Amino acid sequence: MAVIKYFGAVAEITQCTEEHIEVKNETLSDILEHLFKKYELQQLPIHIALNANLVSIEAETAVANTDEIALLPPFAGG
Amino acid sequence: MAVIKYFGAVAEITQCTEEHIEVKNETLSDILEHLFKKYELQQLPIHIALNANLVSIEAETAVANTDEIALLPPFAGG
Amino acid sequence: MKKVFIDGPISPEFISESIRKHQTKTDIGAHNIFLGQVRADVVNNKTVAAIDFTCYEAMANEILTDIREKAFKTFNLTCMHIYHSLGTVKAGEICFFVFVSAKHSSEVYEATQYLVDIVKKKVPLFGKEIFEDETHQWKTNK
Amino acid sequence: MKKVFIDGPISPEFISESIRKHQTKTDIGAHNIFLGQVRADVVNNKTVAAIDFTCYEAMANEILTDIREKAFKTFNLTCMHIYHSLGTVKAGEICFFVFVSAKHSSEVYEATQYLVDIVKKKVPLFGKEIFEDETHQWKTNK
Repeated sequence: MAVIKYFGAVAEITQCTEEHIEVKNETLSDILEHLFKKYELQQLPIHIALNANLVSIEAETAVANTDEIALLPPFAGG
Repeated sequence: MAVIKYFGAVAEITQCTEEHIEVKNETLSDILEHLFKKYELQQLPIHIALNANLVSIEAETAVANTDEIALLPPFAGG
Repeated sequence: MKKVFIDGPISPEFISESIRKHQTKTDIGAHNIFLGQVRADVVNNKTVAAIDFTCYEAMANEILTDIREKAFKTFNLTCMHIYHSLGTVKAGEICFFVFVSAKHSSEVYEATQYLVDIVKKKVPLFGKEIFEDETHQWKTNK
Repeated sequence: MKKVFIDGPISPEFISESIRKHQTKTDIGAHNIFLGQVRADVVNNKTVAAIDFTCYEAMANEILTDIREKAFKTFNLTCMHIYHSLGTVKAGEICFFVFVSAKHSSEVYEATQYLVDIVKKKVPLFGKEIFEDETHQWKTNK
């Protein structure tokens, strides 16, 4: 199963920091579209990381069941 | 009497950190010329302070018996 | 990978201990330290009492490794340390500590500023600003 | 006039105590600290073991007052502290401590560099570099 991780303001909305989903043929965009709708995340400025690397949301990237997808709100270190 | 102060490399040559001299009509240049000759300071890069303010060695400045003249080698703080 | 994340505030003693450890390195002539301190900002009449920091550590560690490598290549440094708090840091406490050392003073300033700016921009850290009335808002770096 | 000159080395504990004192000032978001450390430089096969600092204090205090005033006018600072050792400071020990604090990180860097450079250039401090064989040379800032 692919792991979806939520941080900060995103985790506050999803009310969890992690969930696991079974991926069949969905691309990254498919999965994100589903999650954004499910949690009503459209208004938030969110960056996406695939296996700990930032990726473009538009990319038609394939997702494997070993992948980790992270939904990251704006960074606030320092 | 005017006070002459020596610091760092200068004090090492004069072998004292302070001396007092009776000033009559000598200008700052007169006094410095005398001291530079007496201690053979001509080779050293020296700044002069009159009453704790840097002054030009060339100036025909009058000196009073209440004045403090300092002979300062290159600064080395930090 | 060097340890970067610290539970809770970074204490002044931790900082002095870090300084002390560099006193055996007698080729160092200049240290530059940046400290980020949590401000009691007032937003809509509410005062920030603390920030609760969380982090995507797997990604943060990769990015911090890149940042360190790039900084050592770009600047002529002897040592470089980056520390950031996780968890709750109260107003007035320190949450971010960047420590750069070099032979000469001219080498350290730009490196410190580079590290502070790139950590703020690239490391996936999240900050929940908790007000005195226990409501909160999410901190965003401009 | 704030106290600037310290007998002997500036200890890491003195630095952490200075940091701690600023934790009640919750409008500060950023500190920048510069530390000058005595290097064990090798000159003609002889290693510097210590620097013995002396100062023309009357003049130094006037200049430091001007430097402080000018820096507060030029930069948007909350606090500014300058400390310098007098007497003997061994290689590896700290002889110079500049501590600048402001609301935002962008305000501190330039101020620190300005203060370090102007103190080196304008304050009448003299340094006798003592080698391990007890001979010496006089330090000169370039």
